[in-house]
Amino acid sequence: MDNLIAGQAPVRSRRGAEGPWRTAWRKLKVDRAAIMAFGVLVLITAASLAAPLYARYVAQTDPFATNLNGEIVINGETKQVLEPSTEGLSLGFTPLGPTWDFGPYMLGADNQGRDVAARLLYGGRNSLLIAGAAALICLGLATVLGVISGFFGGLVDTLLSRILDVLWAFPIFLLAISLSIVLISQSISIGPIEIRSGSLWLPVFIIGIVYVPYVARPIRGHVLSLMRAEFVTAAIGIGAPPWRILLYDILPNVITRVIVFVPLILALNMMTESSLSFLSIGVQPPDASWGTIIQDGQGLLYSRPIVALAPGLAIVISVLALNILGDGVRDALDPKSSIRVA
Amino acid sequence: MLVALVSRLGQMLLVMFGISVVAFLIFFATPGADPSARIAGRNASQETLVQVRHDFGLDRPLPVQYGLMMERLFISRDLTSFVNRGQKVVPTVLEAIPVTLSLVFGAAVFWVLGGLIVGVVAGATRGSWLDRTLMILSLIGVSIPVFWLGEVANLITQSRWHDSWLFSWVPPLGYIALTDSPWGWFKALVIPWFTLATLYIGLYGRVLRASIIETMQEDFIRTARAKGIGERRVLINHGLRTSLVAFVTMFGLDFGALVGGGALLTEVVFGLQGVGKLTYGALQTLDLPMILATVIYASFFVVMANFVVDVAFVFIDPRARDGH
Amino acid sequence: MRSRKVFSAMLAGVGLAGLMLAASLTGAAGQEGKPGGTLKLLANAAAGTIDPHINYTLQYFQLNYILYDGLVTFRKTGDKTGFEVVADLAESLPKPEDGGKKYVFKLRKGIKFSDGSDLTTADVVASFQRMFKISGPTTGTLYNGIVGADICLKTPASCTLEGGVTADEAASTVTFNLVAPDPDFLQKISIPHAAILPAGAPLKDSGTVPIAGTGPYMIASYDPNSLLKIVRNPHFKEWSKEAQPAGYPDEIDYGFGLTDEAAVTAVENGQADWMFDPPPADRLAELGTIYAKQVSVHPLTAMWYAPMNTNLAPFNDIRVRQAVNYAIDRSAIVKLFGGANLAQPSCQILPPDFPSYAPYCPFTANPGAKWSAPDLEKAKALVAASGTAGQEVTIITEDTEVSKSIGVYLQDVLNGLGYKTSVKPISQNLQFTYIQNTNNKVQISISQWFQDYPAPSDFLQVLFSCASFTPGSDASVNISGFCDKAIDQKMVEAQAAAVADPAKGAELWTAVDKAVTDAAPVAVLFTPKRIDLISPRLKNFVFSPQFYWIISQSWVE
Amino acid sequence: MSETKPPPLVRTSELSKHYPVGRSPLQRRIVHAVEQVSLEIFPGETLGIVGESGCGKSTLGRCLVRLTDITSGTLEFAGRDITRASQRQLRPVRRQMQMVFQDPSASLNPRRRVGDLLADPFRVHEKLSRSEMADRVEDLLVRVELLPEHAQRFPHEFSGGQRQRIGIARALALRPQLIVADEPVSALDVSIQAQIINLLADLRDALKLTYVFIAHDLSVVRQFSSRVAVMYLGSIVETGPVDAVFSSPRHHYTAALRSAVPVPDVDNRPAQRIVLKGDLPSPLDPPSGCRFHTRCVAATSLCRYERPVLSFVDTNHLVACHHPRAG
Repeated sequence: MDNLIAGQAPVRSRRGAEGPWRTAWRKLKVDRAAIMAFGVLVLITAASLAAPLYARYVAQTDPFATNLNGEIVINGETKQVLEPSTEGLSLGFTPLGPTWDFGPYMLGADNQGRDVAARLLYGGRNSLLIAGAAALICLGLATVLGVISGFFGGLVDTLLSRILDVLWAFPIFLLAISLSIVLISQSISIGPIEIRSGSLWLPVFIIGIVYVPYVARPIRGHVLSLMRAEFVTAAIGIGAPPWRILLYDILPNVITRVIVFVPLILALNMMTESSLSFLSIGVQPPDASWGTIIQDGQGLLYSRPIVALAPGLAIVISVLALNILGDGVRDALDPKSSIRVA
Repeated sequence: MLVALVSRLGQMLLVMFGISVVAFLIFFATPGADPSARIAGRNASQETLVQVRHDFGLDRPLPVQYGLMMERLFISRDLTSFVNRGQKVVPTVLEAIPVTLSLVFGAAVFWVLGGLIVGVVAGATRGSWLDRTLMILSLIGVSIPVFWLGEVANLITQSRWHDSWLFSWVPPLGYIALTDSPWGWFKALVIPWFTLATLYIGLYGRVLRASIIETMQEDFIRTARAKGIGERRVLINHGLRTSLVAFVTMFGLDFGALVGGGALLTEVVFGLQGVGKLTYGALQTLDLPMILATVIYASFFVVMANFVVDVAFVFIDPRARDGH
Repeated sequence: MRSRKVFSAMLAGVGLAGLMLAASLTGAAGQEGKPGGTLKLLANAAAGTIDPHINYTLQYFQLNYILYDGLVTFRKTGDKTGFEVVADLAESLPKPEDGGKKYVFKLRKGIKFSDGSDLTTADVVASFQRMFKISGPTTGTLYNGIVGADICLKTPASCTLEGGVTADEAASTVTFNLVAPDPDFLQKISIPHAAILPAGAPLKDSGTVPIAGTGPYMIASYDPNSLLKIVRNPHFKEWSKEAQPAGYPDEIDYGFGLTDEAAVTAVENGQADWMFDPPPADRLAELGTIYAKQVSVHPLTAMWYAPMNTNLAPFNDIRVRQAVNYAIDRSAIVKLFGGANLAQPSCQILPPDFPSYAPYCPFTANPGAKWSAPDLEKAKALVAASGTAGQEVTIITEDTEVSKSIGVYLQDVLNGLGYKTSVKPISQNLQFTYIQNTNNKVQISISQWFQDYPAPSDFLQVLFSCASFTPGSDASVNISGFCDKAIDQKMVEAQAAAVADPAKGAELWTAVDKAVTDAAPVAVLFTPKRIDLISPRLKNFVFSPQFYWIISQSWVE
Repeated sequence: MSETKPPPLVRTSELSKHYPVGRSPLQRRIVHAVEQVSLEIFPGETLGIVGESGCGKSTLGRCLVRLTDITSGTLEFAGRDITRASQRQLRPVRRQMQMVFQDPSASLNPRRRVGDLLADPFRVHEKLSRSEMADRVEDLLVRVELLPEHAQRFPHEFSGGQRQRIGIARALALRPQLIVADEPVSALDVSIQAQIINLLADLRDALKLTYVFIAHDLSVVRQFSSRVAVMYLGSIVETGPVDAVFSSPRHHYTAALRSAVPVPDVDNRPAQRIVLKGDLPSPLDPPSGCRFHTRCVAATSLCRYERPVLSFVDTNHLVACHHPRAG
């Protein structure tokens, strides 16, 4: 009798049967587009991490030091990194153009005579770091707020929801610009964490905050629906205290949705980082991120467009890969979440 | 119903109040934001500085300043800029609205048409190479930073190939009023339209495709098919119509946000004197009255769009109407 | 003054060897233009109020000179005589009386404001009262020498300037009494802040509402968000060609909102005639070659410099400040500004060809008259002696291309000297007031100073006297907080001497220039030049050292 | 008879449950899910609750174990008033009353292993060592005829019937006195239903359980319950011993309900099927007077204005009707 009933389920009898996580991973593994996108991201990350090696052995320059009087030998010809205009009124300097050879100044120089290719790699580090750290802050805050709001409901929910409304309706760039003006000239301390003005944490903090409502709202909705789920009622039924329900019934189910958000928020963060840099808020010089290199390149758009085009393309490729990966993760983990990409 | 409506409106006002207070406080928390010295002029004497500060009411307590500013913004409507002294912010914002509306309306036409075509074609040919190509293109569209796209468009059409036959028609950057020259208006805006729409074509195409595919698997579609209705008519009459709910909701929110100044980057890149550009300029100069006006204006549209979508939802979505 | 938005006029005639690089754009001599047409000007942004008594920007000073007149003005010519003061609304230049404390102006007859009313002596008195009543920006610094000005500054609303400015309507004269002799008085009342407006002009900042003037043009409409439209003044009749000549264009449209890049493109493509803002660096090469015929370059009496806070470590040690001066490669910085043809390295306070200017450069490889190369060894030795290496330094720059890149370069220099340096760009609209306020604890920054009036005191006394340092105030133009009692005393002596014996005064000022330069409260970087890009159809581009381009004297074909 | 009865385990009096529905405040309305229900449930008995779907029987079930807040009226469990008790105060009571849910796939957290799900009651209520806990879980699995190694699996790896066994095991874990089973078999295949019913019956006998058995399937109720309550639009219209109610229904609704049951019946029952007119009215806007008057064959104007109260028509048999059917 026992076996008869048990036999109805075609299950391997090994211990530690396949959990939902592993199922999702199995689904993701066969999604070729997602795996390719993941590969691209790994490559980009690896290349960015290798930036010091590149700067040292290939570019052979310090990508953070100005090199206004530098010279370089290309095809036996000595050239100035900043080429003075000698014709006509001889106004202005044009940075060295791309050589397209694997070596120093592969992508040319910027207006300070620095190696664009090396800066691009270093910039990737910061862009990825900012996007990643901001995603952590954003998802962490959003999860906490969304879960608290949905779980406790009532006055707490109303209050938090209104705060999120304000944050949401507050124009994102205004929010970013306002915060950065405050933060750029003053350091700010939140508990034990002190964000020094001009630090990398500034853009992280700003970008981390602006998308909180974007994530917190669906999470809150999800928690609300979970709170009505029968397994939560069942947990209340056995007398489980709220913290247990939160920890074992709500959070594990919210986490999948949070994870679905990860690539999307990363993509969004990268775009936002570049937009903020376009508005001169972001990594402070001489440090670089893709956004700030675009901004530097903007001043060279007409003479050396590569300086702005290259980091722009890097952003497009990374964000594209993240979005494809995001699709894959969503399909594998939470197909019903119907989260809007980007 | 009426009570709910009123309470909803009250919440909207509350949110807008919150936003204006936050903007106001941020301004005063910003070191160097005190406009007195900038208003007084370089190398002004300390007496002049004090006088100017007094004239602008900057020496009064913050709540009083806030109250006065709101009073001048909404009741007497004569609030003037800190930077361009004498420039009344309310008419300035009102004058910028047609520019933003022109930009957003045109882009919306592009993106609704584009989104519909991409979504329907991809949804109908699910799994084919056409579907896959369209989805990759959409994702690329979604992945391009709008300001960068605008810069590249400018580089190509204003500089590199401006003299070629392809782009010689492109007018200088800036806005040309529809009333001045409809053709000039179109020429000045067509590139910004396309730039702004790129992201949304990708976005809407993808959402629509997913929604169509989901709807096409539902029972009533199967019933319609069983009745022998042609696949194309099933798609258009049933699949698309149901999917449009999500589409319309998204459209309302995006449109509201963009009209509220969300197209800031596009306006800046293309030199269009819309609300976004106004906001941008005000932020660059820390022009508090203008910041407050644009922020409240923007939040109004965002909150309003939310509200309209909620109400519209009741009418569009049959499920919501039944109130189960 | 700073270049961008705020600048004030260059008041005096100094022999400026106009380094005209461009083919002479000043129009073939003798060729007469035809009146008519519309000039299209472009600027990034509007420059604020159009009240001539309040606006303090180069952008609108340039316009106000053709919209309004003072009792006297600068000659409107394109050569160095453009620095000379000539009679404008007054019949002639008055002779100073009472040892330089009294001036009597006789008003010309038959001049009308653009609103049709006649100019009277009452308008003159009212105009001077008005600038105090509306707290004009320079009332406390340029016009505080008029008798009664002190009371007016304290209680502006009831300002009468009693005993200071008095009219005799029958004789059509206005008499000015000064507290003390002021050799620069005529120049000071030549700028638009002393423009004569109708007595009925509103006693508040008129903002965007035009006030009637006496010049050949008047403002038809003003929307700071898009357009400033200027048309002919129907009541204008030329009374003095050198003071206020009639203009050529029928209309001047000043458009706002395009970025620098877009503006350059628009002028290149002939879609606009001129842009106010300096063209961005990456367009200079193309301007200097393809569009060379549309470009003119003129030296300015100005400086780019790096103020160092003499009250904060490490720059409270003179050796550190000198070390920075020694270490800076000024030719490298000149590259960032557009090259040797757009800027000239400098290490002293006074700009070349300025009164009292004597070439002097102690901070170079071979100290002498000219800067040649940085002296890094000396710089490092000085830092070592000060024992400050390893300290943290923050450079505050504007968020503009040039300022930011100079900041980054300076960061490298300071790092090379052993400091831990960071750069912080701040919105250009805030940076100038931000770096002035001691509360913000700014150690070193990048700034610019354009001459206000053509006397050495405008650089030396304004920027480095104890009086112009006010701790905790946004208006404390002595950014370095430099206060040396001995040098202060020398400045007072020089100013006093100038009244009686200009040559003696000039000599004393030269000594002050050297003394301040040696004390190194700032690192002077270079003397900039102005670059103007105009459309091919614009003719007769007259560049006055005082007004820059005299807009009314150009015509379009 | 009645004076020798033990005190009731559960007693409700005028218990009502109303809740708002609607996704936005613009369309919010009140549902009258349970309306003034007075009940007594005695130890050892199995009370079946029947009614059409949407009649409020599930809500009533949840009210009985306080899984939802009660709008008005009172609820006593084992003599203790728990109408307004907080979840914290309820925790000791929860040991005594448990619920088995309708949809086992919804009531088992998909992210947790079965062993954890079954250990939860012990973790909450008892301090046990790991091995003790494992033993208890194993006991439970065996008791519901599953295998001990199933503890390592996730709910989605089981069939519907197995999942419901897990649900039952969880309900049994703390050895409760009362189990409210909310349509425990309606989500299952017919072939499995019998197995689960049998399991529940076996457990009742072995553990001396008191059941509240909610179902819309009369035959199951009849087979399993000792007493039955019939609900219509949130109210109990008839209650009494199973045989009495089903063989001679006094309420017109019960009669209609019974006549619709397609299962063969050994008892004598009317040959013709009673077809109710109209649809079930919305609980958002229940009819006045007797809730059933809009569909009742015997309705008079009295029914429209005055609400009938439950009153005895026989020993232990109560009916709420102005014009009860003949017994």
